[in-house]
Amino acid sequence: MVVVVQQADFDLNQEYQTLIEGNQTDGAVVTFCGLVRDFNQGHEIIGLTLEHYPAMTLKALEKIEAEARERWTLGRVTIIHRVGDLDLGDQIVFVGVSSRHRKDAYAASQFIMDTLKTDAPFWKKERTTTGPRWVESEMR
Amino acid sequence: MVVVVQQADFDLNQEYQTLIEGNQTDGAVVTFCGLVRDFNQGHEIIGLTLEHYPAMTLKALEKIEAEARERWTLGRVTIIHRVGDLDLGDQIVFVGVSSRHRKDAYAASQFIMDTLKTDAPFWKKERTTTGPRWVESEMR
Amino acid sequence: MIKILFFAQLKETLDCCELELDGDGIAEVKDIIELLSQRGVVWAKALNAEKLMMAVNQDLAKANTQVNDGDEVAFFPPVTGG
Amino acid sequence: MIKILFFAQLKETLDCCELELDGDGIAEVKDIIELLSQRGVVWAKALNAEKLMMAVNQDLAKANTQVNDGDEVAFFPPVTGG
Repeated sequence: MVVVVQQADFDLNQEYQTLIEGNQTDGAVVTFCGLVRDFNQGHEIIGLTLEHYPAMTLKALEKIEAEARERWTLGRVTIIHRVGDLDLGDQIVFVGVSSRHRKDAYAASQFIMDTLKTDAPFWKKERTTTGPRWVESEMR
Repeated sequence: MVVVVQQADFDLNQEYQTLIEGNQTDGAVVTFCGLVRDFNQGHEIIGLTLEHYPAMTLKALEKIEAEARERWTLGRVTIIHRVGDLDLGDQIVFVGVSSRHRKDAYAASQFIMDTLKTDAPFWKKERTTTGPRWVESEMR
Repeated sequence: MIKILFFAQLKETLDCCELELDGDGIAEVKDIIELLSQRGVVWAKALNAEKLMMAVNQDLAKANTQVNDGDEVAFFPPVTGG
Repeated sequence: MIKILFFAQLKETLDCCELELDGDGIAEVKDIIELLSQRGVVWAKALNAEKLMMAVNQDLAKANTQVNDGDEVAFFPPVTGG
């Protein structure tokens, strides 16, 4: 298990290698990359700042990963979330899951992202063409 | 749209760049990589040979891609399937999808893989420790 | 003429990857199956397997799919790619 | 003492990121909310927002979650990471 909260960027290929190197058991690898997009909730984005609750973030992500492992048969799992100032097009979050079973890899990856979006203490403040604004939660 | 059937290997990072380069609209990228795993349907695998129906494979994959685009809001889609002789641990298939919406990217990626598994004319013949065998379909 | 193709296990079982048939009397895929089944018990059994898949002009088809002269018709076992 | 933290919009609204409270008379998170609401209408409104999230010792919590002396309690708006 790799769970990281960092300001630095990540490299998809390096993360993929970590998931598959010496791993001949898992035939399925699903990755999710989230990026800063140009238009959100009706606002034109220049960049954003990710605030978090440092003492809690890792713990929250590890809990999500543990719950995914309870529900599905998983091989390796990596979760990386960036914090600090990001620009348009920058990578924000990476979730990588390997499994013997395709369906498990997909389901776990999606569960991790869904739960991260509702339970992990990160907040996005966007720099938009009309000034800064806190992103509104899309929680149902 | 990139749909490729080839003997050569593919590079995840290069395919990821193709999905995101100059693409500031899509905040979500989901990739699936399928690899030759060591143990399948009770047999120990040394490698496998992928046979296909050359005149039909591209057409079948393009049809799957078009159907995915009808169902979900997608940005860029890449499907790569290898054919010929592959060894243990080799990459077999890549599906990459970008979208404004995380859920669309996940759903389309999974749909493409599911449909590829039932509709695209590829057949795996495994080299196992007890001799060659055609992989049995797992169609429901 | 109608071009007939076989793939994977089916190709090995029949020891045949390709043949041509006169289009006369062939209206649907099942007419081809019926005709080829007369080649013997191996052909009859293989072409009437429950899970047999088929394609007409590179599109997945069924036994009642129409076939015209000049078409390409393929038979194969359930696919196992991905 | 109980350590109280605020994040994101809430931190800006209250103009406060951290404070400490005496643990006396505090049994649940809602006791903290009640106590801090006495600081004025801004605090009262912000801490009684319908979607307010809270954590006790870095685990998501509810208004009726138990709080002990020495705990760290955090309040924040709905998260928007990912």
